[in-house]
Amino acid sequence: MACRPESDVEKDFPILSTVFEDGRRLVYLDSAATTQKPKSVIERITHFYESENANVSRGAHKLGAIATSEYAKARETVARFIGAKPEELIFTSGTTESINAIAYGWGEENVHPSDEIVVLVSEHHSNFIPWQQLARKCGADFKIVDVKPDGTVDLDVFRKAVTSRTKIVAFAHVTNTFGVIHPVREMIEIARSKGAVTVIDGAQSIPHISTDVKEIGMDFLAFSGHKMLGPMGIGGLYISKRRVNEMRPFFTGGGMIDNVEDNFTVFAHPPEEYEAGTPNVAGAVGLATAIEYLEKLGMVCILDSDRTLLEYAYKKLDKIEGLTLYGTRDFEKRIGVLSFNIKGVHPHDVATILDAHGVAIRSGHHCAQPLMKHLGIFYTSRASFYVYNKKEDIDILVDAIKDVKERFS
Amino acid sequence: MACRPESDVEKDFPILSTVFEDGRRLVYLDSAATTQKPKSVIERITHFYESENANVSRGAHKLGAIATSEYAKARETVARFIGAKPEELIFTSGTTESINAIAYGWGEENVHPSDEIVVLVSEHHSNFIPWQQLARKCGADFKIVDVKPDGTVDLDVFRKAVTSRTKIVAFAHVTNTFGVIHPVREMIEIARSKGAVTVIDGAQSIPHISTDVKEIGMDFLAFSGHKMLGPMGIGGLYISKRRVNEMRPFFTGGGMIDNVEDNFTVFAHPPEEYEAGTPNVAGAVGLATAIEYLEKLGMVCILDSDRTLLEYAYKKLDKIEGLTLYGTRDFEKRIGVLSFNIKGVHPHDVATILDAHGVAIRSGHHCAQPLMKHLGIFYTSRASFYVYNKKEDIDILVDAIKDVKERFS
Amino acid sequence: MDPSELYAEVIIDHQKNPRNYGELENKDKEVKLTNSSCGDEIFLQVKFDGDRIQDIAFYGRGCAISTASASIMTELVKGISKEKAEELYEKFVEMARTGKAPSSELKDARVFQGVSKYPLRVKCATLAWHALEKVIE
Amino acid sequence: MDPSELYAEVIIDHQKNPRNYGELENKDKEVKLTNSSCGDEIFLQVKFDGDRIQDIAFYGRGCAISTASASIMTELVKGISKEKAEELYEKFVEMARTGKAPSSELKDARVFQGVSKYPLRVKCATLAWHALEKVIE
Ligand SMILES: Cc1ncc(COP(=O)(O)O)c(C=O)c1O
Ligand SMILES: Cc1ncc(COP(=O)(O)O)c(C=O)c1O
Repeated sequence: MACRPESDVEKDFPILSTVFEDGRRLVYLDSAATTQKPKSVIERITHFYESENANVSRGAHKLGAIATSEYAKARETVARFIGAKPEELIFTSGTTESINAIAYGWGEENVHPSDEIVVLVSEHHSNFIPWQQLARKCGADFKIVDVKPDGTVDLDVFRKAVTSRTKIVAFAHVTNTFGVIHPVREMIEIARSKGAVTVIDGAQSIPHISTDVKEIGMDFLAFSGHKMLGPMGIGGLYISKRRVNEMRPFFTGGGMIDNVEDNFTVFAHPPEEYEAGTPNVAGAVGLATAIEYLEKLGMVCILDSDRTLLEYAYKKLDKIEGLTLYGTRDFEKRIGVLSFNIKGVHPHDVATILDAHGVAIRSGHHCAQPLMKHLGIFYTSRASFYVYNKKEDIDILVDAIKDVKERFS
Repeated sequence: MACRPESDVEKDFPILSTVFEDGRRLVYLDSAATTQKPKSVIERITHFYESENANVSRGAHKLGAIATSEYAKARETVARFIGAKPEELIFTSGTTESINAIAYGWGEENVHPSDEIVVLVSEHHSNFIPWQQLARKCGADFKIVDVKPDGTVDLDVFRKAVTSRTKIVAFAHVTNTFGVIHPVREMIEIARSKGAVTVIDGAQSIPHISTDVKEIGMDFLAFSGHKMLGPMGIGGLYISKRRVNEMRPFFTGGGMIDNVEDNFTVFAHPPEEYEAGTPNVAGAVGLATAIEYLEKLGMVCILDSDRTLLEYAYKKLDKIEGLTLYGTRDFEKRIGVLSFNIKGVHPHDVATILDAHGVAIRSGHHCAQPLMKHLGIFYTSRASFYVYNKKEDIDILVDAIKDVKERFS
Repeated sequence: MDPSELYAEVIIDHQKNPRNYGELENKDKEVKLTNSSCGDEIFLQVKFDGDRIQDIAFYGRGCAISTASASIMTELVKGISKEKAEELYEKFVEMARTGKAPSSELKDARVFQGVSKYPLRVKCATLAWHALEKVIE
Repeated sequence: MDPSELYAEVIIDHQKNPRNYGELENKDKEVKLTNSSCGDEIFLQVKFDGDRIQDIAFYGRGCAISTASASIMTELVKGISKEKAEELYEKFVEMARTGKAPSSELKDARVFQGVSKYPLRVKCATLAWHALEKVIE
């Protein structure tokens, strides 16, 4: 399949035509935090509110029927995108809620004192704190597996960490700090061989890497719509069939019951069982539209573009002295995330000066304090790429980095 | 203040110009389920995604600064609307999440065996099941207070039900089934006199009744954006200052920490402490825009219009034989919700035939099975009004109801 | 949409005077099905004569659509073989879901062809048929 | 926006050679403040002579903005009365938040007038001043 030229993709994103007061254009390199939205997604939301808006199910009117069927179609689209069945896909507000839902809904039911919960030191706080807190509450051991200085996992170290006492292994398929792709298949194989349940944080992987949950064999997968061109306030949680009976609904309320008696409630079947309250229908249909857009671009093209830009950036940045680039140099194990530090310059100053150049990056601990502490750094600056970025963006980034160096030299 | 003529308001809502294939126009009478959105709200969301979209806080770039400040402004608007301080207002995905957050975050920390949790039998499942489940988990008593056949509470019965063992009293300010307004001040006074914490389900009250949390004196208040002209996937949770220190964060993850160590986490201060993960910024600014729209209409005008339509409907419907109208006839204690049954006709048939007339109503148990069972009915049909409805809508509703009767006579 | 399309006279008639309503004196089997979207329920009882449905009856709580559909269904399948009933079941469900022109074998049950336009009511029309499928399986 | 507006030479200079950096030999009081949005911290030590700030020093971890601001602040308030320092504190915070033309009393600290255009960096510029307010209160 031929990939679309990068300059062509950019045009689909209204915000990317932003020009600031000083005449500089916006160079958006903060997609690992949140992505911009194509026209089609924005218009889909507008269309929903202008022509289809209603609460789902149980309503016997036409708008209700439309909203219900659009919501069902959205679930099919999102489920298909990750290789799941529709009833295995729960809509949540995002990765953080998805992971908490597993920690409460599966974790509290199944984790006992002296069990172990294993995470990587490189996890995002959203895939770290919920497990840390669950372990404390259940009296389980919370085991943090180190990663190598280049951000990759040492499979031998990981293998030793997972034991027959391990109940849950939770890790990100792709890290948000350095964009490192972990060997998810091998790691899940190791976890499963010890009987542990696997929770995959897909916040950074689902937007960039074609994923088939059945083939990979995970038990749970969490992801966010806003990191894959979709709206804010919507996300997904895949619960494999083999785990769904070991859970209890985490949120209770309207829309998830069969029958409510005074002292007990009979819950409905999944997915409804795990979606209490009025769902975010506009969010779900917006996310489905985002997925259709991604599929049209082609997930292979997206990862290709990531790597082309990353290699291009490395080539240019390698020539600049005093720059530390984080993460493995095996670009096959990377998505389009570039983490760096400039000697003697605080990352917050880097970000501010880049911003003055129109370049939007992020600096800080990236919600990954354990990794930062492990590596003995406090922060990094992070530029992250997505479908709408092009080589010219990298050129502007590199020039801006040079400007930072000059100012502080 | 002069109220805007009803026909004028309708024009602000694009979906209300819907005309079906058969030439009938949409008569939307299902606002208690979810409300339609004015142009200004839809446009605000579009504007956010086209010009302001970024993740909040920590970002040092211009878009991040805009998104952060718009999010903060939205919090101020929503907080002001209910008389709270910004730091007392947590954004959630809606009423259901808000109530669950209290049940887990406050309830699990403070409810002990032999404590009591008191609710009304008329509660929506979202304000019933979470307490039922909490009581089971904590070994507390779950006490359900009956209401009168007209849906109102008997204060003497309520007073007797609340004892010194009562830890939590949870009830809706306004019921979604019959639109009955409970005497919230008196009930809170009774609960507080026994030392109980009060949780108010404001899903139906906040959209219709000007509310000041300080004046009313509740501890917690939950509400949904989508029921007050705002987007789906956003809602509010008011946590009074005096309770915030008795809670622990319910969701953990990014954005709500001060410091993460291997085995413990120091959480940030409210409101951030209770908002883990990327917030729904587009939802929050959309909700703030909805509130600005409501304030321009005037909350007094909204409740006035509710009652005008309700009285008008009652006058017409009272003349039709075989109709049961639910709820007190003291219209001062009602919002624009009309629940009814037609003798010998199943409510689902009523809704379908009304739908064929273009009239969107809801029928079923309205997520209030305990009330339905208590009253010995299975379902009702429910027409619910909001700012965009007019007398002509009631005329069409009444004609459609007459048609139902004829068909089944 | 004209409500008369769905609420045809024959439906109103069956709703008011449901055929085969009540309990059998000596049933071989009974199933209960609930319509999860509204909580309505149907109890279906049959008496077999070898492979043939000798007698059939239903009772329960339901709307006009589900009551009339149950009534018409029992008329259709009383006296026929399980195999034939299974065939009708498949034809009915297909028609109710898609709105496609039904086989003439469905007789009066063809009145539900229009229900496909009311997606949330399809379950009402098919509930009794699903119960039938369960009771003969 | 021209980065030179915020990263003026005087700021870069103070960042590279912060004045009054380190610890006092005999401090009367020390406060530590953390910038919650990034985790950076400042330790501020003072030695009083009655109502006067006789000596002052700081150390910690921070960006150019916060380091330079701390450095300039210590130069400004060393030797003046608590009351006067409090006054400067209020003027500085007002200027940093609003971007309004500052009192000439702020001297070199006026270089932070432009920080109001970078709302997320205002905290960096004011951190040392907040520490000052705390240490003299
Ligand atoms: C009284 C009441 N409480 C709670 C809810 C639940 O609100 P949501 O579905 O927006 O979470 C509703 C609406 O369905 C309601 O009417
Ligand atoms: C790896 C990873 N996990 C989890 C999250 C949390 O996602 P969200 O904030 O959308 O809940 C993020 C993004 O911030 C992330 O990058």
